[in-house]
Amino acid sequence: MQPVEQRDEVEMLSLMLLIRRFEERASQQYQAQKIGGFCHLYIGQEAVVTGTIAAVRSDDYVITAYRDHGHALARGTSANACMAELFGKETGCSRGLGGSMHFFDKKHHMYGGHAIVAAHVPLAVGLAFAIKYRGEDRVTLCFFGDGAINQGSFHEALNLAALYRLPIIFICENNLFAMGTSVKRSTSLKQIVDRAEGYDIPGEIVDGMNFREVRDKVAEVADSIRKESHPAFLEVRTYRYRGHSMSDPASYRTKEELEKYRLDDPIIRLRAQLTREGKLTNERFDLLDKRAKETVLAAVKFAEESPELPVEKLRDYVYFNGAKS
Amino acid sequence: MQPVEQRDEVEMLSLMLLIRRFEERASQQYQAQKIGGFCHLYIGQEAVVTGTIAAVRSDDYVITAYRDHGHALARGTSANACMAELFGKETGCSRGLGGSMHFFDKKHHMYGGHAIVAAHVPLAVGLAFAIKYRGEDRVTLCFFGDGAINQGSFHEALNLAALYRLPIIFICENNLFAMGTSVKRSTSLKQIVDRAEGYDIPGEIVDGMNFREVRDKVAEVADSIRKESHPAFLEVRTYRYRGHSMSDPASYRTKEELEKYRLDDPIIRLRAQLTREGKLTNERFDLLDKRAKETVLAAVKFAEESPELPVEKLRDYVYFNGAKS
Amino acid sequence: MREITYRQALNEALAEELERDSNVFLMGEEVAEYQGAYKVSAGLLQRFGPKRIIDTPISENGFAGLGVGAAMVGLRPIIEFMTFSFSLVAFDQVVNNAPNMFMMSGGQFNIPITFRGPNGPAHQLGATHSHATENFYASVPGLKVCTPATPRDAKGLLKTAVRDDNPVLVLEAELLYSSKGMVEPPDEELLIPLGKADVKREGSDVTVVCYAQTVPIALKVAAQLEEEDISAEIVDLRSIKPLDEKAIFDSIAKTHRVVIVEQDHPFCGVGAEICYRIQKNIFDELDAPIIRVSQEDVPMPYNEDLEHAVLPNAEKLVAAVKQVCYA
Amino acid sequence: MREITYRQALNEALAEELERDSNVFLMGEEVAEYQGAYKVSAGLLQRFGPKRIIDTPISENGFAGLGVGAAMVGLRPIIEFMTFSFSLVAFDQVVNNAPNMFMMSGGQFNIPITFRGPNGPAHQLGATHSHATENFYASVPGLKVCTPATPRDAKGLLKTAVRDDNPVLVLEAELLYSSKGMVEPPDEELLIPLGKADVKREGSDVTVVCYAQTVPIALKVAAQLEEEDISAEIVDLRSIKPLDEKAIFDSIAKTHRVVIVEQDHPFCGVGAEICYRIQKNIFDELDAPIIRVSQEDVPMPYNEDLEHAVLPNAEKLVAAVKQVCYA
Ligand SMILES: Cc1ncc(C[n+]2csc(CCOP(=O)(O)OP(=O)(O)O)c2C)c(N)n1
Ligand SMILES: Cc1ncc(C[n+]2csc(CCOP(=O)(O)OP(=O)(O)O)c2C)c(N)n1
Ligand SMILES: [Mg+2]
Ligand SMILES: [Mg+2]
Repeated sequence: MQPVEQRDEVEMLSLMLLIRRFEERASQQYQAQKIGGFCHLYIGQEAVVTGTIAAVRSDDYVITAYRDHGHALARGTSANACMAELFGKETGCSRGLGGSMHFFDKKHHMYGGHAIVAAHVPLAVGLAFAIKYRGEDRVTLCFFGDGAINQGSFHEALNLAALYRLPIIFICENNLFAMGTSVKRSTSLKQIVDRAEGYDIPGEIVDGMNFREVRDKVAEVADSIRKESHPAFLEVRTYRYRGHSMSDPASYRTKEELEKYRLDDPIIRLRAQLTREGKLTNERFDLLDKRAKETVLAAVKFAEESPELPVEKLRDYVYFNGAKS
Repeated sequence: MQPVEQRDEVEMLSLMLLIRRFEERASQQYQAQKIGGFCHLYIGQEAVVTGTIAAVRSDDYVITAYRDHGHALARGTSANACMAELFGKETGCSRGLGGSMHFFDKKHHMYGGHAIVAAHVPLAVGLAFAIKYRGEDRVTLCFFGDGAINQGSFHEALNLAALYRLPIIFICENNLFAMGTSVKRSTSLKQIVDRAEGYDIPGEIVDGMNFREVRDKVAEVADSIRKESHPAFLEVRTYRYRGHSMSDPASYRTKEELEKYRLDDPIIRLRAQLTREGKLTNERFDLLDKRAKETVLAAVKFAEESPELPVEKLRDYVYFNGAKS
Repeated sequence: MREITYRQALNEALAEELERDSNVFLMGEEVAEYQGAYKVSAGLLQRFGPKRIIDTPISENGFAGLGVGAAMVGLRPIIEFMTFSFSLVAFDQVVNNAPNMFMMSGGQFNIPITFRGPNGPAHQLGATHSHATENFYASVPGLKVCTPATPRDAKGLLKTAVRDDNPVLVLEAELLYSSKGMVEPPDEELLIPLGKADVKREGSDVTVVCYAQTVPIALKVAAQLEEEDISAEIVDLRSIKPLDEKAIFDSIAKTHRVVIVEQDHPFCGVGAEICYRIQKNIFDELDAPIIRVSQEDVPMPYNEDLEHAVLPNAEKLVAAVKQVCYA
Repeated sequence: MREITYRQALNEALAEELERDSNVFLMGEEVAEYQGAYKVSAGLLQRFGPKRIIDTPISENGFAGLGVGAAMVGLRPIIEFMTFSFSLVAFDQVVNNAPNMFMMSGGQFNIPITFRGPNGPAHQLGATHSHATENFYASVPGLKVCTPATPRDAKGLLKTAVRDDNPVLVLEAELLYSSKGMVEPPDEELLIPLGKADVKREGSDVTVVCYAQTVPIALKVAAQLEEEDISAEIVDLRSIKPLDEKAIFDSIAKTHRVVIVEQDHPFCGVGAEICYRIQKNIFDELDAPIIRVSQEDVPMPYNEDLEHAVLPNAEKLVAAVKQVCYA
């Protein structure tokens, strides 16, 4: 069984910074109308995907919904490829054909970027099915929101994963809202994790604002899955600072609530932990942040200057004819 | 709150006999090719619907899947109208347009007869929604099979019913098989009733071969719902003696298993209870059985002699133009 | 008459029907507290309360079916799909339960339900979010489908749909929500019948059949063509099913040339059906083959220029009109 | 060549592809232990084992999506729908995920999946169980759709579908499962390309375009018409998408008259698309309007006579042919 290489925490902190700064730029570029369609930002939730990635192998399968910028960046997709995708350029991670909601990166085992709520959960089960079919010891990491758990596809997928005992971690990023609908208005349960019981899938609640807790919990579960294939469910409690999408003022929640979570910011929290332990100086942090900002600025420039896919080439992306990918 | 009139047990026994004899005739007429399409018999499960009907009001809403002959008969649809429907005649409960899988009877609050597995569960929730919307104290009785609980529509419907606290009893007729698939091969749970927990819906297991247990449990639950609207779930354990449909030899189960359940036959059981208590003589039973057989034979004659809907009239059944129903 | 937006027109239609009939209720994602994802239901929760304006979880199949069940016992649900791209997860309820119930029950249960929401490509939403579903739904017996292009039609058709005793789909055009047009004052009852097309512009040289998002394109093109002395008659279908054959045939009897501009995919699209009916019924009236302008037969790309290239647009329509005129 | 049934032909195709490529697996309801609801997969569990022949719960949306996901990483799933009427609950996975993935991912993820099962009305199954889905699926960019009518075509098309690197729907005809026909011996590799029609009978007076369940009807009618000195050419499409335009045009260039007989609903049916392409491309070849014979535009009734009246049938086809011939 191939070991999970230890990821340096400072490196992971810079990854969270990169995601944060990337999203801030994306927001700004969206307002400047360089980015079209829907755009959903991950700000506030960085520790969920970063903690998960820090705990798994680079060849494990990752799949998520439409709030996917952070997942691609965490997986190793370059800021250039991500920003170029938002700009609709041929150099984008989906050649400018997918857009914000449809980030894909085969090389880094990022299987999307899916915009129909919960419709990717059966796909994730298919990825896990393939792992078991081939007798591999990979794990599939399936991210989805709290709003996804009331879709039929979620239900059918969890039952199938449990029935076939597939290697998959269902990671519910519970940020308390599905657009303007709070969990208590969407789900007939005190806590989301209880739904896993209905499929006999082990479930746990994780503090999604705490990088280390996410990492350690995912590591523990993934390890158990690699030893003997089975599904698991994690309700990861987190919060999105911004509106649902760029067009949402988020007037359904109070400033106070938002402020409460900001104090618990995952970046501030890991920074504090590392500083306290003498693993990080303020100078180093400022440098990392400066680097993140530069990387993202460079990505904007890259996206700006990148070409678009020529119209004549579009037809090559309808049916695969053996030539590509 | 309108009281539930007590239904005489001997009357209910005759109802079970009627269903049993009706299905036997239907089977025979199917082999004689008087009946087309798919035909699913209810033999062995009679106590489930009979016990339920004995516990509720005639204006409560009943809806079920395609194994629906017993439900219509129990609701009060005449054997004539049921047999005529199987024969595809205009005198049938659905004018010969629905067939075995699509029995409807508005007058008796029988809302079908639905052939897409679990697709009627959301309809049932809609019936319950209407009850609450109008402030009535009716209850919706939604029957479905063990195979239905892994469909997305089942999941979405239960969450909605729980969220809106609708007056509905989800009655899972667990006859251990969905076609050739046993429950343990379809569902990742030790017992089906546990799935209700995933929606915070109270659930119980009921012996579906015991008329009295079904009746008393449904009465208790329905009563609590009429007092204060809420959904409930009953896993009713039963068994179908015949194959899934007329074309299924049921070779996936053993003779022994079948015999085991036959010994527990719901009709024999209620008959024994009543006889022991001196409420029923053998003569009376034989008379009731004779009547049931006669009624069904008469129904066959009625169906035979009934006319079919003329082709010219078919177009009247595509769009409602205010003229009909 | 006063000028209001397509969005306001829909909002008025909803309010008036909710006011008129207590059996009418509106249900969908974010329709109540959020005031509608596209604000079509703005103010309705405040006015009619949570019993009649109902937010749902993300469970389209579930609440579409809930609506059909409620309709079986006489309620008149208005089910909003945030967009019809999401109706695909509720497809079975919409095409199997709603339209079949009346036939299957031998006429006992008609289903007075309205399914509504934005349909068709909006702007750069990508392949999963850009579905034009009119040809799917129009092909299903028992359903009715309308596709308003103006505020007036939007109000009049939606009100008619809610009063219809059968399942009706009101396919709105997101890109037109903010467009304005003249509509009768609120105190005047505005009902536009299903199955009646509307000649949005008279012309003599060529008939352009259009609907929904393609109507403004057609009108723009007609104005442009006038300068080149081509007089185009613009026939807005308004309803796809029932289809107003007569309006189409009457126009072609005048022009003898026709282009159909549709927002769906080409293969088995709405235009194909119209083409079949034209050539079958008035074959000899045609002086040139019928040409359709539709989406290209490719999944919708995100990139703006590529999306434009895939969509039906003014340039393509102009070219098509010239082709049939100079054929 | 030897004579086998359509069912055996499909079974051979499955066995051969499972044998050839270990990435191929078959999944669906009752496909394994029960040997298939219609016995198409008989013997496969015994031969290939439970790892590759997999029974599922009644969760079409779930296992259709599972197949698409498995295909993203290179497996080649064959997903059986017990009937395509049940594919409607999996509609979103089939029309949104399978065909859009390749475009949305910028060409990174093609989906080599086969969806198969009986499609179209069988016998007295009623409105919910009689769906002909070919026009739905053919209208979706990124999907391919074939509709075999003979054992030979069934085997050759299914094998080709499994080897195709894109999502392909093999719409089988339940009513033909027991029909027999000559097929190459098992040791001869039989692959029939998608998008190639087959002239099942040569003729000179009229072209009858058909597919799936309407092919035997068309052949029967052709024999009958011969006695009345009408020589009908029977063009079996075999694939709906890609569509073999050339075969259709070539035949019409000979006959100048055409009837399309299809098993789906009339509104936006397959025949409408074919009609559009004919009149657009070879308008002047037509000596009479194109006529279609399809289902009536009503939900399928259970009653046998009424069902017969709703379905396309020989009487209707004969009448249509005479109409175009004497037009
Ligand atoms: C089937 C479907 N219905 C509705 C939508 C519209 N929609 C997009 S995101 C969203 C809310 C999802 O919330 P959640 O799952 O909690 O994820 P989050 O946005 O919080 O990350 C909705 C309703 C959709 N994309 N797909
Ligand atoms: C969506 C859907 N998938 C598959 C079928 C085919 N089918 C009809 S009944 C059945 C088994 C259902 O079993 P269960 O729910 O236990 O009911 P029972 O037959 O035991 O009464 C199946 C798979 C269907 N009708 N609908
Ligand atoms: Mg959320
Ligand atoms: Mg069962």
